[in-house]
Amino acid sequence: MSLGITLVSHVPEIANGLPKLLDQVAGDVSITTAGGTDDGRIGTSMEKIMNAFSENGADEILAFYDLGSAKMNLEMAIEMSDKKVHLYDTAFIEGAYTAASLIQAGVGLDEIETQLKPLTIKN
Amino acid sequence: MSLGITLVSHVPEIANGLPKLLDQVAGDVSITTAGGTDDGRIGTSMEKIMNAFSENGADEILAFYDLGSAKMNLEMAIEMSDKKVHLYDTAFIEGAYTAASLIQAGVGLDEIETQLKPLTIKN
Amino acid sequence: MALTVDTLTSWMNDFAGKIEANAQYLSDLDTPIGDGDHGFNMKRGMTAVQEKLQTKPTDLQNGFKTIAMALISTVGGASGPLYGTAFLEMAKKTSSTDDLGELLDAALKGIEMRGGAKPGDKTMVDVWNALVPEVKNGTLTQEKIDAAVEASKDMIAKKGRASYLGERSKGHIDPGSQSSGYLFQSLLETEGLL
Amino acid sequence: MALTVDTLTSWMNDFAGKIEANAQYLSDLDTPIGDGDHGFNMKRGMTAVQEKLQTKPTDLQNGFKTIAMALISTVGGASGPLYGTAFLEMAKKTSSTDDLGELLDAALKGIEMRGGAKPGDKTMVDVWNALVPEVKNGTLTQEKIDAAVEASKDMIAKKGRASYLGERSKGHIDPGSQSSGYLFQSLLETEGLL
Ligand SMILES: Nc1ncnc2c1ncn2[C@@H]1O[C@H](COP(=O)(O)OP(=O)(O)O)[C@@H](O)[C@H]1O
Ligand SMILES: Nc1ncnc2c1ncn2[C@@H]1O[C@H](COP(=O)(O)OP(=O)(O)O)[C@@H](O)[C@H]1O
Ligand SMILES: [Mg+2]
Ligand SMILES: [Mg+2]
Ligand SMILES: [Mg+2]
Ligand SMILES: [Mg+2]
Repeated sequence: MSLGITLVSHVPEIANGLPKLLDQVAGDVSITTAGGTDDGRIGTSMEKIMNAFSENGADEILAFYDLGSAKMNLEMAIEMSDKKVHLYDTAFIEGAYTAASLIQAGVGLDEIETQLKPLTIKN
Repeated sequence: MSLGITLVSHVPEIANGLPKLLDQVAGDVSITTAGGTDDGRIGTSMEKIMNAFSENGADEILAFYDLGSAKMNLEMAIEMSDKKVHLYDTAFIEGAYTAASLIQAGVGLDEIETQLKPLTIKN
Repeated sequence: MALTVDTLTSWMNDFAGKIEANAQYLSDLDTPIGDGDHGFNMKRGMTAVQEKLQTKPTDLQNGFKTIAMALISTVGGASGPLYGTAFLEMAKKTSSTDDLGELLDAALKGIEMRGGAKPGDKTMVDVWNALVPEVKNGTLTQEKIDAAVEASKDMIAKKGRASYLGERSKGHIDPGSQSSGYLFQSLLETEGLL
Repeated sequence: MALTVDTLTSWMNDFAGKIEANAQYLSDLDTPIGDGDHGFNMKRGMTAVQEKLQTKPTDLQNGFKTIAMALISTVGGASGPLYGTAFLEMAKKTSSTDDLGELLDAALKGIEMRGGAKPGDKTMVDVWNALVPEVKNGTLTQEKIDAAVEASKDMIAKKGRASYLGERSKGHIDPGSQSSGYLFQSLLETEGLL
């Protein structure tokens, strides 16, 4: 069973840029993104998030977000999606980088979550 | 005495995109960035960081970075710069967003640092 | 107190009018303690709702779903999933009742579930929490609405963007509380609803 | 064991040659526990160093400064500020000594200060920490260099990108330890240095 990553940011540039950092250490991990609103403003979009889930090549997804309202759209998208998605309240970039490195190294979900725990900063 | 923000990211797009998130809540705060290496690759550049310091309109700078090697270039730039720069090991985006909101609200450095403390996740 | 497709539509049109008229004010409220977009967000959302409702919904459930989807897909900010969830929960609840008070109760639970805010956290939850019981008791008045919105002013934000300001969020009306105030005001002003 | 502008230049040219020849290998070492660029980073840096050194430095301090600045401004990754600081500290130290062992001692302190890594953290610090005393004792050998580099293999990374992998960083040679190994190997191979 494969693990992938979905990144949700309020800013399209951040959503587009972060995979470049992760690809360096996790070239084989499927990483999909949802950045900005449907019309490209600062914000998030449940539809874009659902697309990011379905475009992701992995069976199970680890999802990371920047600010709180992104989390709400993420949760709605998770409720409406068939895929198994795990949502993390970690530092956005640092959590995603950690997860990407560990998935690439073949580490399992349990161990990944143990390593993500100290990066949890949102509620 | 005014406070500004400098953002250092390995990825040019992230360095360019993050100010859009911060400007929404901190339109009056001077925010300067250094993203990528001198030749636009993924990485950081001490020279770009020094430029970000000197371009910043504030007297005192709060600096945030994404990954550890950015911190080393930041510290070298700080040693070589005349400006007073405070470096934070917080979650990158979340720390910068918190600082920007508080600077805009006129909060002083001490109180800002108290609020940044729980976001510290690097060493 | 039984809602119909027609009274739901009137309610929404009235609410859309208030949002439109007060969009700048709502965004101004969002400026010192947020990102200054709440009025524009809600205006975009309610304009989409009004357009969708020009085609009469087949039933109440459909009406609520249409409203929810329009808000979810156009608002962009936190208020999108929050109001969206409120209307989605009301849609679900129409399977068992068309009583306005019970529907609003379900909406409030939805907002709390979606955002994780509790009363006192300086969010729209405070206004809903104060006013839903008044609707159920038949005691909703403009004074009570104004008081509920005003009460957000002295609170310290624990959720949403304003929470980043901590103590500094005090002294400002919460924009989402104000827009929710308009939603309840529209209930008062819409014929045959209360 | 006194360094001169000429022996420094020979040392750097020899090191640049090794980096050039092993760039792909160093990047391959960086792939399982990093971002796969260490060899390319170092090659870019040492090519810049070689170019700068084509103009003969006026004195030892200037030579070290030139090397440091070239590395700092072209490498891009963590190894840039680390090697850069090493050479910068050696530049400073030339004010009081031209003894290779003492200069290397200052370099090691600089690397530790810059990166905050301690011996055992699976970084280049381990190789410097093991080999600087050998230089000072006049006991540096290829075997000792190989052993110091190889020792990084079983360590668990506590600093740098490899530290994100925790336990999984075990079993791989640290790329920065390997490139530092080449730096010491160049000391062995450069006439008149040890
Ligand atoms: N977690 C939450 N729970 C309940 N209400 C919230 C929450 N977060 C924000 N809100 C409400 O949303 C309003 C802000 O909406 P809006 O400005 O449209 O979104 P954003 O903050 O994303 O720009 C706030 O005034 C508050 O009433
Ligand atoms: N904090 C640190 N202290 C000492 N050495 C470090 C530190 N971080 C990284 N290194 C060294 O740098 C090497 C990686 O260099 P390089 O690949 O060029 O940089 P990056 O990791 O930024 O891509 C590691 O193998 C390690 O030896
Ligand atoms: Mg807002
Ligand atoms: Mg917004
Ligand atoms: Mg590397
Ligand atoms: Mg790199």
